[in-house]
Amino acid sequence: MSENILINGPVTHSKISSVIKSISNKIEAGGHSVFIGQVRADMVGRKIVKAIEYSAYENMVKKEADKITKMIYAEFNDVKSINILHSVGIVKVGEASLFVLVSAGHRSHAIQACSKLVNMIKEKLPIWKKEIFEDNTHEWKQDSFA
Amino acid sequence: MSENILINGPVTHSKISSVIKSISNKIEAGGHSVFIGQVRADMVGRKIVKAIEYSAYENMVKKEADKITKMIYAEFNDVKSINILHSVGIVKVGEASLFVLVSAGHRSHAIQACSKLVNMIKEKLPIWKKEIFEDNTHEWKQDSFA
Amino acid sequence: MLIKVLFFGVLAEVTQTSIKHYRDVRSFGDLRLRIEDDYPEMVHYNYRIAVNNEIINEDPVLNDNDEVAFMPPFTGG
Amino acid sequence: MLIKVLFFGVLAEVTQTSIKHYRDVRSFGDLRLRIEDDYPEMVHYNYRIAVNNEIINEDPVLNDNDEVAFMPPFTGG
Repeated sequence: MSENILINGPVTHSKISSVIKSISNKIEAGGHSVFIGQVRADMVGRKIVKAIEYSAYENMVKKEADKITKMIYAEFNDVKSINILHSVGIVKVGEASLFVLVSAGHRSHAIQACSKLVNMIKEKLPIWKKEIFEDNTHEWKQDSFA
Repeated sequence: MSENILINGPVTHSKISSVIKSISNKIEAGGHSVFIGQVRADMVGRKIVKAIEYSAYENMVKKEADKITKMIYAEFNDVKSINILHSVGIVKVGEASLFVLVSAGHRSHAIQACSKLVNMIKEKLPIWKKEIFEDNTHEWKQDSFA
Repeated sequence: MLIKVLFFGVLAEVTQTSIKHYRDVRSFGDLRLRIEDDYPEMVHYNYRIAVNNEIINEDPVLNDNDEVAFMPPFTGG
Repeated sequence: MLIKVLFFGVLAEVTQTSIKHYRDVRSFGDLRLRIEDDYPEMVHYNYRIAVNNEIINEDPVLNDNDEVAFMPPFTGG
């Protein structure tokens, strides 16, 4: 996978649809597992999230995404194809920021590989989110290192 | 879930798209896990599958689908919504026969609940598949009871 | 008892029908014998029984107008 | 050594910049002291270091023109 997984702004329905349309060409695939991450109207203290702004270390994202997709192909030899899209910039509540599609010969491999891949994306890709509240203040998400 | 999950013919891309479009209304959901089952160009002996014909005990499918979605909601209280579509009739190679979408507050619940639901659909719904080969002969899939 | 019998999957092919009514059925055992008489091949197949949309794991007690389904292993998805 | 330093996430906010060049850097320790001199708040933050796109878990050995990234915990997805 050499193409860039980062896109500016939300992962739109039309992008998702066009990727999903491509699955019918994969006649050796029996199962497709998809994960869509979406910005949630979270409460942080008394404030309500209205958007998330993502920033990324773009060159390193490419390199790490390449590594983790290779690891998935190596672990699951039934996996036929992998698609990842991740937002940078502003993504509003109700919009998608992450799209992952794993196609495999058999359903259990598609589901396991997709689940693992989503976890690796969260752990390994140098991407940061800043929560923007309805009063226009903001806060950096402060997860600790895994 | 009172609506019928069975549809005649394949689960088309336009059906999938329209369900996926609806997820942006779920602002309390952070993760959507989707599974799409597709007819694979399998070899059975020397024959190549060109389509699958699904038949179902329709009233019982409704009842059982209702039971299993209730079980998922009871087990995963973070799950916000569930959509299931399953084909009856002819579905050709490369076309989808099953679509499952589980939306949850958090990604791990969406993924676990969707995976469990797909397994329950296969185990619990009275649906049968007949493989149709390129030479127009056919064979009933003969899984044994779980 | 009048019993409505449904055959699914490969069993609909074996019996060449998907719905059949049996009259004066005395019990499930009686019903099964009459079906196996009509379709001797039935004995070679593995199936489960549902009565009025509910799977019954033992020989069911039937009532007039029950719907009895003969179901091979499910292979949906 | 000339070192290109990148700050990400909350650290870009702390330093009010995302790219800064440091000249005559003698070592990573030297670089870190100079950065903490420029931005004393840095010491309160948890971060990892990548050199030329590779995460380095110990203090890295730097070479001229290296790109050193200061990265808070990842929160993508």
